[in-house]
Amino acid sequence: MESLSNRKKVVSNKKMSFVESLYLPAIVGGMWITIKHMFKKHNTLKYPEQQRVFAPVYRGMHVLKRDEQGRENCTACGLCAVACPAEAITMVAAERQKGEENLYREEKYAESYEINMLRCIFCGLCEEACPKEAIFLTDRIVPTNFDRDEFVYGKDRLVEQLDNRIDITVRQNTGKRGEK
Amino acid sequence: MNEWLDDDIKPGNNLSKETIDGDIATLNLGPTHPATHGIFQNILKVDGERILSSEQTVGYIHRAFEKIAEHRPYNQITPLTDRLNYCSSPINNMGWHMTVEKLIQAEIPKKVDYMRVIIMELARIADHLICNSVIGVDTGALTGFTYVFQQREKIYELFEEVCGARLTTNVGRIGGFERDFSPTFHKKLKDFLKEFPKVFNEFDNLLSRNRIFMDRTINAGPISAERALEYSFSGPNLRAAGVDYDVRVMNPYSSYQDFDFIVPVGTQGDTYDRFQVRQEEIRQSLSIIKQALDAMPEGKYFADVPEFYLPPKEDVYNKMEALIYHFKIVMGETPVPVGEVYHSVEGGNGEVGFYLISDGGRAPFRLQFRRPCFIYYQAYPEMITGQSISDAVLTLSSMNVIAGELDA
Amino acid sequence: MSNSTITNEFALARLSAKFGDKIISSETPFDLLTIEVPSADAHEIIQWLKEDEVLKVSYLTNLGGVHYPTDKDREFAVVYHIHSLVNNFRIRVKAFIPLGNPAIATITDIFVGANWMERETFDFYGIIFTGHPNLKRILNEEDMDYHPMRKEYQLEDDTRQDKDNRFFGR
Amino acid sequence: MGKITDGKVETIDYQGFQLTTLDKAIGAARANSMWPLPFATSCCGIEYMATMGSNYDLARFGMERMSFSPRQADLLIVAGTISKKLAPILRQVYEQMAEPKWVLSVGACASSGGIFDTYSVLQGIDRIIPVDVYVPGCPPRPEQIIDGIMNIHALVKQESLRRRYSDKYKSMLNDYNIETDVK
Amino acid sequence: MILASIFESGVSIQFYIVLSTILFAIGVLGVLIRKNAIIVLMCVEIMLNAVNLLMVAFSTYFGNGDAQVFVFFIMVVAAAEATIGLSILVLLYRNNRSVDIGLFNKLKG
Amino acid sequence: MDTGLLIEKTILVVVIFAITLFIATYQTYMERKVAAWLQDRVGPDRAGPFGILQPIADAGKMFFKEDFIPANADKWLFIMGPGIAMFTASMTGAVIPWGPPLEMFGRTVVLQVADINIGILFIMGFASIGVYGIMIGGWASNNKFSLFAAIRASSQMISYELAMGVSIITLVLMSGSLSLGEIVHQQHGMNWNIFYQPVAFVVFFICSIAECNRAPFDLAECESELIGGYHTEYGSMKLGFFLFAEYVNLFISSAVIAALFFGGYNFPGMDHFSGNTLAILGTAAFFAKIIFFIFVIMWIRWTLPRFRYDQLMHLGWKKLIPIAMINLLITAVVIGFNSGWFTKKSAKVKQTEKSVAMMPKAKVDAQANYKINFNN
Amino acid sequence: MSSLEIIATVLGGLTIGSALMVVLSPHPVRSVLYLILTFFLISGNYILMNAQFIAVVNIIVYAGAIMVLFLFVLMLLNLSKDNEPKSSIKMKIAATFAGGALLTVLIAALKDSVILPKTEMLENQQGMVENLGQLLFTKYVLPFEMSSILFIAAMVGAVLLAKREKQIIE
Repeated sequence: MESLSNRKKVVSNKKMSFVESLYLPAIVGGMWITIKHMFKKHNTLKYPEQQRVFAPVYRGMHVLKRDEQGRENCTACGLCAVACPAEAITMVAAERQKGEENLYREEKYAESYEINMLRCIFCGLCEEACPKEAIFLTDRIVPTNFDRDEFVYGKDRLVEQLDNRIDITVRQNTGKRGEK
Repeated sequence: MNEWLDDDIKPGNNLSKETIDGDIATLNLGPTHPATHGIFQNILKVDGERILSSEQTVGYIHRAFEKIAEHRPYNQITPLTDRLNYCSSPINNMGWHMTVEKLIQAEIPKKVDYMRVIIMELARIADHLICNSVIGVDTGALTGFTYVFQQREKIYELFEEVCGARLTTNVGRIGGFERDFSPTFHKKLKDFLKEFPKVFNEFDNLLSRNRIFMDRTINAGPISAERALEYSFSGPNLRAAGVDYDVRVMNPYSSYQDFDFIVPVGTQGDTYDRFQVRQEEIRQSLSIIKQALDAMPEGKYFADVPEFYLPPKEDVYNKMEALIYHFKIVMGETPVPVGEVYHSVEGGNGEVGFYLISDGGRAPFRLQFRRPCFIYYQAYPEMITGQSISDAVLTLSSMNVIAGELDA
Repeated sequence: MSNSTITNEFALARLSAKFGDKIISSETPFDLLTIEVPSADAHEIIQWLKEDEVLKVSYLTNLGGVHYPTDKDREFAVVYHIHSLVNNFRIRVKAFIPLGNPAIATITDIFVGANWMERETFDFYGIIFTGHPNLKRILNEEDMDYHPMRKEYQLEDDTRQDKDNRFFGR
Repeated sequence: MGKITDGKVETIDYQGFQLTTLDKAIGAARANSMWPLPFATSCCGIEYMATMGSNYDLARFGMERMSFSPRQADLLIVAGTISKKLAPILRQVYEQMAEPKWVLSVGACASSGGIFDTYSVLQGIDRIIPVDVYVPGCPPRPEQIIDGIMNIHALVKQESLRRRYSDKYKSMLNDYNIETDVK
Repeated sequence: MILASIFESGVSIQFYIVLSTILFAIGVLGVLIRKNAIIVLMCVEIMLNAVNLLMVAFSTYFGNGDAQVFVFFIMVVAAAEATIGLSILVLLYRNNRSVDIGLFNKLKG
Repeated sequence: MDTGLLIEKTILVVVIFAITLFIATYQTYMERKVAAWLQDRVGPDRAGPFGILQPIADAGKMFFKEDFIPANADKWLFIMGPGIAMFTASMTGAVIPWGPPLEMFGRTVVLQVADINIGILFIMGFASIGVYGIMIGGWASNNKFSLFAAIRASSQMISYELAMGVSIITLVLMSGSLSLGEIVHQQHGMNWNIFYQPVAFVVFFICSIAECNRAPFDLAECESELIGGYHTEYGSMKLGFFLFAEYVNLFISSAVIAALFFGGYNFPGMDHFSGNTLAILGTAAFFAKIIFFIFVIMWIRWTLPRFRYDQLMHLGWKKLIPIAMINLLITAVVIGFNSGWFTKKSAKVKQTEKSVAMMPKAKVDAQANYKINFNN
Repeated sequence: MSSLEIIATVLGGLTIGSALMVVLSPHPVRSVLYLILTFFLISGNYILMNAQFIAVVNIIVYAGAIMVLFLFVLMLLNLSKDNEPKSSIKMKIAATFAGGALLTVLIAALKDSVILPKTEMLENQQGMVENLGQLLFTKYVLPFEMSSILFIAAMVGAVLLAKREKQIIE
């Protein structure tokens, strides 16, 4: 068949030279390559003992951010649930009562907020959809578990703890996101 | 041709009933067979080790992509395309983005094109590495597999640096990228470009001129160019048969016309050809990445399509217009032109096409994926007829049939 | 179609010269020549396209069905994307068939590769390809009693237990 | 090992048995020599391959010998989408495995169906076979897969040799309609 | 050698004669009652072995190696017979899908 | 029979069996570690320090796994298969001379269970019946893949035995003895057969890999084609026996290679030692050689792709057998030339000279040396 | 009876028993296995008679090669108990009588026919490799060579017989 692209090049050479047909040279060559690796340092991450640093933009377990004053950012607008292709997010909105200003930033807040981690595909669309910078994916991984019900993460496990803040500034700044 | 086979039984020859004499056994290759790992089923009729006929069953991981696509807004379809050919998800992602961009007639900055080229070629390398190293594993040489998988791991780290995921990348957005390449990415990419050729050559030396490997792969599962075209082969499998059809060259997208690369072809379309074509394509991809990196233009990493590309978070918080666009995009309420568009990209396994019919609604009215695996896998019985079981296994792995793409 | 040597107009003219009024309509959305043909003549036209010395549209890129539930007697469309590798020219052929008799001639005798694509279309839409050597379901189970891609069937089968639809507004 | 009752999953109490020294020794042996049967259908299978590779090296746990024959396998690793068409095969594989056996469900698709809430996909393999450990993620990182395996190890080490003969275990299998020939 | 002194202690040649005769008779019995041609071939091997046993016994008793050399030749013939016999059987099986010895009837004419 | 000898041999048998089992067990560990090192990995490291307890964990697990016999399998043969494999594998160790004689309790203990004068034939015999375990196991499983494996294994064994036998005969021609002990004796110091018969060594080495069913000749169990091959249906300890037999075979064939071609317990500079020191050093040298060959075979396994069935037959029948035959012919001619068969006096060569003449000169000296040493 | 006599008797009894099982076992594969056992026992008898070489060669040739062939053919043809051809009871009884008669006649004829020269037993070295080799290459060199020709003929014949003919029927 004539060339369609004018860039055709046959790359597969099936003719064996005499030396190649003797088996042994290639075998010895291959064994030489493998034995060289024997004296190289291994490349294994001994996982439970050693941990790899993930990329700052890694899409791992979610966090519901609080602002500097420790108030929850989420306003329960439901955009994340709509944006979720796996339909893994459910929430119940509630009105902020008087005296709760130190807890919730907006007038509305999520009374309950659940992510089904077994459904979640960690695509990051909820993070993008959130207009309030409330939900972020982090570089932590979701632990495994024995029980399917355990994977429905409520606010107790999603909202960041005040004494254990999760820094996502690197994530926000990597790739200069938002600079237009 | 295998010397122990009779001359009259060769692939492509349709066996008459009379040929099939006495000692026929039925062998069930799959679904739980190492070579098919749960997805394919081939019911083989064998005479000794010689395959007389084969009947395939597919659909074991049918996930109804096309149906889901009719129920999801455009931006939520990107994660779906990830899972088509999961070995090279970014190519599918970007193919989809380009399809939508074609529909909305967005103007894409050159920089986005070049970034896409880099990511797509990395994905192609990862895809071909898996395929070729698995050919190695199926011939029994496991070590090459572990060498190149360390490099593939590096590619995944690169993806992780760009988008935050390794395999199902969901990289890019309609209109561009969600963020620019970070300095870490550039550094890692440079390291990769320096280190990869060495390891890759080691892998090549381990297998490609080894007589045992050549004997195993040459003439295993061949298909002629004419038959391959009849079967609508595309990608490396078609090129192995000698037809230099490459979407990147024929219908350049994403500025592929700017890059200089050759289209490697084989001669007989057998396993060895497929292996070598993929090997050379990896080298070409490397060269394309280098060219793209050197000629990377300055500019924005997204197109000016406010109806589809999410505004930055600060603007959403501060500007009314941005907030409205944000809600509209997320809810999928931006107006989409009505129309039909077909766009194809050169995926890891061939022409990945997106046939999109839009009725202006939130979700596509119809989205059909042209899945190269699905199309060429039907030639498998013809390719292995008259071959031995070992050849059948090798042919399967060298065709690189990805179940996600096969069953959709 | 950047370096195509055959223009859409030329191809359409050639087609019209041969088949005349069998080309029901034609348009070129996004630079891709799209013709609509009667379902009875699709086979003949595709065969001619393949064998024509000038066009040589001999590579079947894609074959699929579309369901338009609201169009009376045009409920189903079978869409062929065919490609001339030599001329780098693509053409899309559409044939509409009614819900009452969703049958169209198979093109497996022209393109071997159409086999599974037609089976898939049958599986999804229930379109009967007459003359197909092995027209049975391919992706779904054999005993499935409906054709899931038709618009009237829903995506989910409601076996999912961990979702509360109230929260989704869908 | 979990079981479904009224759509809820409940876990068998592993602390119920007093472990003897033999139990502990055999538990440790089993934990360190789990031969996996990778039922790797889709994306997660590729990540499973990455886990097998040099960078994460399952061999450290004594798991590099893959048993594609169910008779020899101890751990069924279901990685990837299981469609309704594939479900009977998966179940058959599980039934063919010799006791003791464990199941690791890797990834969203296998565990719950993931994004594929469709007519063709099984919404979680725990509908047909009992699952011991779920690994979330789509696909999970190798770290997560190893994490799941470590959880399986913890389970195995706690398991009494007699558990497989217990009524609780049998009744759990009965809930899945799996016949057991353990006397 | 200790083993060589066995005959001194009384295992007589008669013992081996009887033994090999019985073996031979078993071989004959097998040829007569079995219809599977492969088994029949195997019974022929038993008969040959019975002869071998006797040969070796005589050779030992008369202190003459010639008989053992003959055993060697018998083995050669047995091996040749087995290969040819089996290939004929395979051929027969291919044509008739059976290894019934009765099928040899058809060989005539 | 002398009671002392009986006790001595019994102890020897037990010790050799124990060592065989131990080495076979730890070969699995070695295999895993070697594979890991060749592949930039760590290998087992969680079962005990450096994963040293890995084989024990495997054994413990398999022992307590459900013992399963497929419903439609031939029950007795199914059980017999692994047993036969194990038995034949461990029998061959009997004729291998493990070291120079040891002086103990006033007796000279020969470190060889039975120095029968047809030791090589004994090895050939047991090598040839080793295939029954695989064949019976594969057949009894009533599984098509197992049956394929059984058929593959049997034809492979028969084919490679021929070339193996011919290459051994070359050695027998040179040394003039069928006794393994004698052949090892003759390779005193560095006077190893590999220097005289490199071609025979290569052929024998390849054939012994094939007889062990090791990659690249592991067609009987190749995972990517036949799932588990002959042991697809086996689980628990029966599988353990099969795998164990494979490793015992590997150990024994490494030992035979070391004994036949690499001087067995002989090592350069052994004349400086005598008595028990020599015995211990010699045994150590022998085991070092064995472990080296085990390593090489593993190294090959993790490097090379495997053959296809027909290519395997092709290699065996059309390459190795002719090479071995030609080698045999050349050796015979050279030996004949050395002993003067082609000169005029050939007719008058006396019977006694013959056996001496059949050896190269260096060998004769070595033999003389050995006899002197031995008698001291 | 001395201990060695006991050994010989037991060995002989086992030999007869396993040979009988070859004939009586309904399962062809088991027949083969019993035959292998028989060969091992016969080899044991050879060793008792100090014919080491013949004993080992018996194992190598019969157990190692011929019986592998038999087993191979059985597996190749996939013969099992089910497709084993059956012979009638009448036939069996007749055959047993015939065999028994033959046995009686032979034993009667042979039982007292040999008179033993007892002295030569002690120094018996006839079974040793050297002596057999001497005989083979001097006195029996011609038959030896002839047997190798016979072997080659058998090999060629087997290959020719088993080679598959072209089977396409036009």
